[in-house]
Amino acid sequence: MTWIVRYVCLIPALPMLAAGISALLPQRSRKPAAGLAIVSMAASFALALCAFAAALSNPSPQVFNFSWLQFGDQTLALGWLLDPLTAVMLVMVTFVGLLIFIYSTGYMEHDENFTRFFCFLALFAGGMLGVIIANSLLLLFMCWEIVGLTSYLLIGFWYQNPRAAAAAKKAFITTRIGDLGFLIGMVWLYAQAHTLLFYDSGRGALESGAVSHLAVTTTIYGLTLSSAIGLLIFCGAMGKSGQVPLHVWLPDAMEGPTPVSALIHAATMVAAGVFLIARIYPLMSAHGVEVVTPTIALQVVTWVGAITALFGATVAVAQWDIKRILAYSTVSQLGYMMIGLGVGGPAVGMFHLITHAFFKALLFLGAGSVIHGCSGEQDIRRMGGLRKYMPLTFLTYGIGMLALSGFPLVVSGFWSKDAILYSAHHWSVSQLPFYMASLGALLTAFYMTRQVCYVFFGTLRLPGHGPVSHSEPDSEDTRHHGAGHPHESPAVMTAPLAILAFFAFALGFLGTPLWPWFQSFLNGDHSVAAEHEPGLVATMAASSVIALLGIFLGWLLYGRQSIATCEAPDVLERAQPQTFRVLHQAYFIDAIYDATFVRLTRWTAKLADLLDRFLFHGIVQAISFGVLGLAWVDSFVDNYVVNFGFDSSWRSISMGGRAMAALQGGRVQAYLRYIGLALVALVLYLLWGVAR
Amino acid sequence: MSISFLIIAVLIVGSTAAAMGLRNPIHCVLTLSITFGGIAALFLQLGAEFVGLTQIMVYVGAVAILAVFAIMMTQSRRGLMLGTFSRNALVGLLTAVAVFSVLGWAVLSQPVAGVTAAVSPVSVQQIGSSLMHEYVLPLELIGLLLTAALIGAIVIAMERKEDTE
Amino acid sequence: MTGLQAYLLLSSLLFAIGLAGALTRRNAILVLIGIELMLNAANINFIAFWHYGPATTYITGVMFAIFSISVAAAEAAVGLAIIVAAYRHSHTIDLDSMNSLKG
Amino acid sequence: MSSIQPTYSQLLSLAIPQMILVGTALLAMSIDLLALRRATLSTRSAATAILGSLGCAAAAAYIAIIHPNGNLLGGVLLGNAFIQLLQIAILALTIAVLLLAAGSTFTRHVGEYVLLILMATVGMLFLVATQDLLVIFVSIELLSLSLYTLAAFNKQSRFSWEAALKYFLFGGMSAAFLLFGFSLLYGLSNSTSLSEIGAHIHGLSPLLAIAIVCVAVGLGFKVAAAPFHFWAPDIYQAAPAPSAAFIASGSKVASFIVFFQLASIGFAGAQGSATWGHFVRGWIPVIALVAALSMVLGNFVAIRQSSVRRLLAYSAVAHAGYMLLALTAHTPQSLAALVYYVVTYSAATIGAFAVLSIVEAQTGSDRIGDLPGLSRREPVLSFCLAIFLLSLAGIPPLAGFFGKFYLFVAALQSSPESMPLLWLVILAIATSAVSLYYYLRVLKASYITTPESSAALTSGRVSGEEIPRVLCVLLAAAVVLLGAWPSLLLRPLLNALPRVF
Repeated sequence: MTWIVRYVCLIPALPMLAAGISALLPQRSRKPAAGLAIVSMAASFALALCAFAAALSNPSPQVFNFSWLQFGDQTLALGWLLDPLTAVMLVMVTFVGLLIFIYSTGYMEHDENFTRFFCFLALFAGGMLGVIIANSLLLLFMCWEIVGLTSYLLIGFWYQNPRAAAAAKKAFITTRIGDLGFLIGMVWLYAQAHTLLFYDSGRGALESGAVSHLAVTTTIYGLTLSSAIGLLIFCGAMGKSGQVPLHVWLPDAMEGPTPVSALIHAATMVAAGVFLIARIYPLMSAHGVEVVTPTIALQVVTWVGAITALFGATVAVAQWDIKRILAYSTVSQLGYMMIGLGVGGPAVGMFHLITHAFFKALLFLGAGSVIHGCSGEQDIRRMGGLRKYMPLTFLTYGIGMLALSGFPLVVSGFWSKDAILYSAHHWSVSQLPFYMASLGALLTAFYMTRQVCYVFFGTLRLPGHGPVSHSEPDSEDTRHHGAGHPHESPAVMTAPLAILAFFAFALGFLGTPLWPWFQSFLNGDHSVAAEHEPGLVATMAASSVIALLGIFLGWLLYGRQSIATCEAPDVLERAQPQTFRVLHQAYFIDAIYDATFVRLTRWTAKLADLLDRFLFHGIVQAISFGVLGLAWVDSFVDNYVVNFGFDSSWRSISMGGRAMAALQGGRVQAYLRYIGLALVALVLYLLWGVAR
Repeated sequence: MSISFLIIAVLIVGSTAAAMGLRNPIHCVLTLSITFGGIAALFLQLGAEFVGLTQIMVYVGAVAILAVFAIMMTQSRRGLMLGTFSRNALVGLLTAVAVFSVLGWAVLSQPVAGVTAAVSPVSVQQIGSSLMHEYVLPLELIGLLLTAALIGAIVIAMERKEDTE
Repeated sequence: MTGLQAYLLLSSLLFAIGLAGALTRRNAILVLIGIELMLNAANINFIAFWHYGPATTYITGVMFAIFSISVAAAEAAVGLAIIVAAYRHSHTIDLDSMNSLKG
Repeated sequence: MSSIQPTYSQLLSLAIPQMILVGTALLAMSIDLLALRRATLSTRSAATAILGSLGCAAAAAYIAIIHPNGNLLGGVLLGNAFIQLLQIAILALTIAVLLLAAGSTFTRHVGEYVLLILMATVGMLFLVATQDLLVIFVSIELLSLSLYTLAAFNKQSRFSWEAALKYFLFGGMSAAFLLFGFSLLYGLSNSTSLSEIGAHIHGLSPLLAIAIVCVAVGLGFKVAAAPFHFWAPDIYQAAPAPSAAFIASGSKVASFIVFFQLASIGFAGAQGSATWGHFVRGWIPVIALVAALSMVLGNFVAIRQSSVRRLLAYSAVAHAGYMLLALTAHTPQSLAALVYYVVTYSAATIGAFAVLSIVEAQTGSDRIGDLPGLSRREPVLSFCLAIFLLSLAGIPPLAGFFGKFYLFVAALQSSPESMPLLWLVILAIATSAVSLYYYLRVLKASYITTPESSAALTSGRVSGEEIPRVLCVLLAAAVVLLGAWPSLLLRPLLNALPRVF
């Protein structure tokens, strides 16, 4: 199966080819464009499966390098590689991508720029796959830029919406800030290691020779060279993966079409940063002369990840927009992946990446289905009770929500998050990231429950003829259904949901502590053996409790608030199921017990209610105030400090541009003056101290 | 430093200042001719007779005359007399003063004595033979340059009906 | 002050006066003349350096001056042509009023 | 200049390409004046431009086949593999400009127009082949005077005049500074040969400082580096498209090469250093400061432009800053990187101007706000424009990216231990990150935004634009090809280099 290594390059090439062809197609040829993109993606998926099989049989990195050009006395080589990391990512991206492509044919059905959309989407997929197979930091960077470019185009796809245009700009600029570090790190690495290949039969930048050289050389502040370069490259990863403080673009990016959010801003592109760190892990973890188990670079990764995880989770609590909740949750989950990389190595981080890709894509597509069904409504306050209208969406969304919350034992999210928490608990530097991650996990379960309660439970609060706040382009579609009830989405959209839901369940079993197949595959050893490590069960129990507690709290809080606002008959059932059930049974089953049991039950109910209202409610209220307060502060910081700082610095750049443009006032003699002044300034600079 | 140098220097500086400061452009060009003549005298004094003569022929004989023509052509139509100095002229003047201070400071602070050997005036024959030997390439280039400048100037200044509709 | 320094100082002054004229006059022709004066200042340098140089048999400085005079003449011709043609178009050679291109 | 007698045959063998060009120029003008009197304007311009490009091709073929080698009078005129390569590159760019001019109808003097372009090319060919101050000065003036005239060729446009006048005054003053600097260099070394000057300079003296700055002014003007760039936006905007493209391309190649030689050979004794925090006075920190200013100013002002041509002008200022980075490194590798960069940059710029000239012929405007609809109306053209702009922005895998990449690596490798230019490289990378934004604005306008009126969607073809169209496609192909296989240009460059240093 070694032939596949040579042809791995076809996997990104096929979607790119499809993009190229559909760029030349006229706008009206919708079916060919979509068909081309889907067929190319399916072919890539098939190839990715072959590659996966090849990686299974030979887990050591297999490379195909070729000398690309001679530069001075050095050769610059490019190439691609196949190792477990690549194989896993390839399968994930092609598979999720394929599903999202199919879903998009339904979602974008009415968009007039349908053809261009698929062109961009295919180009994006090609770039992303290129990032994955690259065996050279340079090639990776090239594809990375293509990914960034298409992301910009796709976020701003509905450019008529000024917020979308602004979001595209913001995403672009923010990620470029990160890429700046990346590029500097890359040039530095090249200047030091004289190669940008990752693996090159012993001579690559990630192999022992170069790494050990980089790890013993120290630069400023006692940082080893490998850590310094690693941290610079990590800047790029921070930008792409939305780590604090470069996360600002990610929530805004939700202005793009929902399939884009699912593909780019949930499953693949944002994961590219995590993937990059996993790829250069040998560099990040290289020991210097004195062995510090977690290197500085990995410590930074962990701390940034921990802050991001907690930050994203708290902000998500205070959001109303269904996609923004998911966006902040993505930020938070990316933080988890970084923690996983920092404390547990690539396997831990990547496992969460893979499981997250599936269930977050599921959630986004589910949200897209909801938005589609509600004619473009995105505010969860104006939804409610949708589970009746959209049962399939509800079911799959619920699975996604459980996976994200880390519902114990059955869903994939539990296992991957558990692995991170376990590793964090045993981190030798500090316990704090563990506690931050735990608190984040609690909040994750909490806000997801809240969201589901709002969207799917209760009564329909969708205003019948209310203004459509979001400028979905399918306005004709809106007019068709706007006045009526929400409707279930077509099969072309729900089928991908079901498939993703299946994987949101099933994937977890690839990486349980009892059978850590995924971890051993990624680490390259085939000893599929259960590891019985100390404290494993305790951590599992703790994370179960956390998840359950979060769900419980969410239910408790948001169930109650809805009672007050809605007069629908089934409110009670939703708000207080136990009480209701007791009442219901008493009322319904037997009138004989009426005099005794009903009275008793009523008293019980009243007591429970009182307890609830004054004691329990107080506690919950306190917690909720705490959480909401924290969320508000974070949100404030995000909106007025980070975002504002970003916006105002952009504005000041623009102002600086205007000020400098004012030099060009149109009068030639003013220009001539600048020559004279420049001469004086430069000569004075040169002569200061010389002419004595 | 000889007396003759001082006289020529004062003449040059005075006439240049007048050329750059007088209101009437025609007067400016006339005083400018004095400057060019003074510079030619300086060249003669330094032993570069041919350069001095060239200077007079080219600058006084051609450039100054051209400038006078240009001034007359550009001032007749509306009888408009331009304001002499541009806005922010003071800034320009200060810039020039700053440039001069820097240049002067540099000249005075570097001891460039030079060799005061016996000056052998350069002969026209010497120049002619150099032009045909060491300087044949620049000579060709100058020829091309003058051709290009001539054709360019003619094309630009040529007045045709269809050009200025 | 040596003899050479005196010449250099004179050329610097000429250069600065030419510059001052080019920076302050509104009439484009006089700005061009200021530039010509600056070129002349450089010529004084060439001749002075040649005169005080180690061997006057090498006539590099003289030749450079001759060539630069020719170049300056060509430049004046082109410049005056541009100015005259611009005047024909916009009926002004006032540099202060030529500011439609900016930003 | 030494007193060795030149052999005319040697001069002849080295200058034959230039002679071919002069002959072609005169032939083109006389044919235009005599034979084509009754032909239509577009026929005349196509015929003369094609004749001119044939002349350039002949000259390039001569260089490629004969490989004129030699050294006349210790550096007055040189011929070696590197110079041959540069001359071929300049001739290729000139051919591109001539083909762009083939479709133009802005002037009736097409023969003279072609003649002046070829004369300027002769100046460039001499400029890259000499290491003598006198020849450098006269060649620069030949180039400049031709360019002033070329910029003023559009007699219909008032803006064209204004821009040309400003360009001329600015250029004349820069030439005065340059000549003043040259006179001081001559005085310091009593020679006009760059190597002689380099041998006479030991350390920084006040007069040398002035000479260095004057040279920086004069050549900074030619390469449009800030703060000597003020002419560029006006010329780019208002000059006829072929003139502007010519000023932005071939002229830059020649000017950068001569700048590099002057600095690295002529000022070798007063290098200084631009290490952050440890500046040592010399020419390197001067160039570094100019480079830094150019990068910042060019990129930031470009953000605010609404005219694509002005945007290109400010981005040219920024690119000049990047290229000056190669000067501060002044190693053979950085020279190779500089040549690669400036040639690919020029190709992309000519291409962008070609697209713009066709668009302007159709819509009469080059404003970003008037671009929407281009991708539907002219899919091929807008695709070419995308390639040119993305190459300028440095998006892989186009030529512009590798130009930047080599340049930065070469700058860092000039002394790998201390990396004195790291700050400048970081600044370059940071500002080029900004640059992508304004290039994308143009692309977004042409690709994504839908036009206000449907009139922008109907193709309004103008006659005489077939040749520029072909040119666009060819240049786009070249940009892609040089990006995907940089060795095409880099290998011969690097093979030629050791003979220079």
